[in-house]
Amino acid sequence: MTVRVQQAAFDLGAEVQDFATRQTQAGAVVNFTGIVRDTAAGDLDRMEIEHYPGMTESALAAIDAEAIKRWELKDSLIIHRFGILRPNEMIMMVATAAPHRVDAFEAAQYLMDYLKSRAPFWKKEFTKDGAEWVEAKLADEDALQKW
Amino acid sequence: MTVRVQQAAFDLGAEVQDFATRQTQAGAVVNFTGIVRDTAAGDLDRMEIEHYPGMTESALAAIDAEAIKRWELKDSLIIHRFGILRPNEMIMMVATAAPHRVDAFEAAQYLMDYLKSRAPFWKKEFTKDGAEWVEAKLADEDALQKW
Amino acid sequence: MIDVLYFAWVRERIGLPKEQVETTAATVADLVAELKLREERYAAAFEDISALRVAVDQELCDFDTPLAGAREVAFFPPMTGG
Amino acid sequence: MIDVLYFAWVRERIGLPKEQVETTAATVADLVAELKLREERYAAAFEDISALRVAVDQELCDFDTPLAGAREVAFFPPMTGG
Repeated sequence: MTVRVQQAAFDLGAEVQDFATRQTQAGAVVNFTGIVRDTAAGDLDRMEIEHYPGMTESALAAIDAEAIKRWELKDSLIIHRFGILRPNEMIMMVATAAPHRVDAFEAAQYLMDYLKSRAPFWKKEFTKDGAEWVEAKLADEDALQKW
Repeated sequence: MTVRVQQAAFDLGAEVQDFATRQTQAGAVVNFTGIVRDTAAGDLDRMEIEHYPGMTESALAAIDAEAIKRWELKDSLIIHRFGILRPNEMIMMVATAAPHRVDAFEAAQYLMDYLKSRAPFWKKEFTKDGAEWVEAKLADEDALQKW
Repeated sequence: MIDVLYFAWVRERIGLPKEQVETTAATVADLVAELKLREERYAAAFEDISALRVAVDQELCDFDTPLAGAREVAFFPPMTGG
Repeated sequence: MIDVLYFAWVRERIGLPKEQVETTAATVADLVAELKLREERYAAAFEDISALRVAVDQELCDFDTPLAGAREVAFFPPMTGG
């Protein structure tokens, strides 16, 4: 029920600790964190994430609202960065809190699946050989079918 | 690939931060945290968790090893407490790291499903009315069928 | 007048992130047809429409969506969030 | 001699966490039958064997598991980890 779109890094440990400790109705907390991985060649200089200000926030809020409708969630959190990110930097995180673990797990997976293909972010990878837009994966589009 | 069974509290934020930042091959990190929830009546004084020293560690290591065999995991962590826990204290956590989110999510769910029904822990809840052993849920036993 | 926005490689091919377009296009597809006639860079960006996604007033939609009352149309490749 | 361990309400009903048992029981079920004959508290603890789980040498197993070579047998209710 909190969505943050920001350029600045976030403190994963502090966010997860804060999210888990502020729950009073939920015994199950799930967190997913996405991290910038190097290319197979090991030559990634940076990733640049572009987004659509305004639509990004409303798309994430809509995905979050749908998750809250479908599962018994007591709380949720989405943080997604944009701008320049270096290898090993954290790109984004979602967290869900529910009375039962199945809801927390499924809602977190749902948020991730939709965020991958329905939130207006675009990634570009810069290596010494140049720059390339990351292509959307068919598997990510297919993942939406199961919901 | 790390299993810790301990009486002491653990620092969730520090554990998750440390786990995520030490990954160099995995872009996807999933964490589940279990928290002591109050009874419906709101009168839980404490939970006491008994375990089977020796078997607990080997059972958790076996569950972990099976998860590593089934999914492409780069790292995993299981921490489970025993002894006296008060409402809102964290009971346990698992974390998984994988190149792809599906592996990280499924492995974490697998660890949780097995840990619920196949790791030798027993919970007893103490309220002002007395003490009761928490009964295993049929749904938790059924959850193992899907793996 | 409609604000037209471009993101990612669509923005790069067209060479600008946003412009105001005077149009009477009835649908998104009609707007695309108009833009393609403008210059080679537009024709290149819109060459394969199946590789593109579109949002009208910040909501994802299809290319046959009517533009009546729309203030903002955005074109971009499939999203890669997460 | 086998170490026999009890956990949770099995431990509470029998009144001790661990004991050494002199037995020639061939299987876990045979050992249970011997223990039930001892005293009322054992009979009560083992009354409904479907409510119990057993581990031989710290591995979960069935009640028809042979005890040849076993050093440790543990009885407990279904586990409630996590």
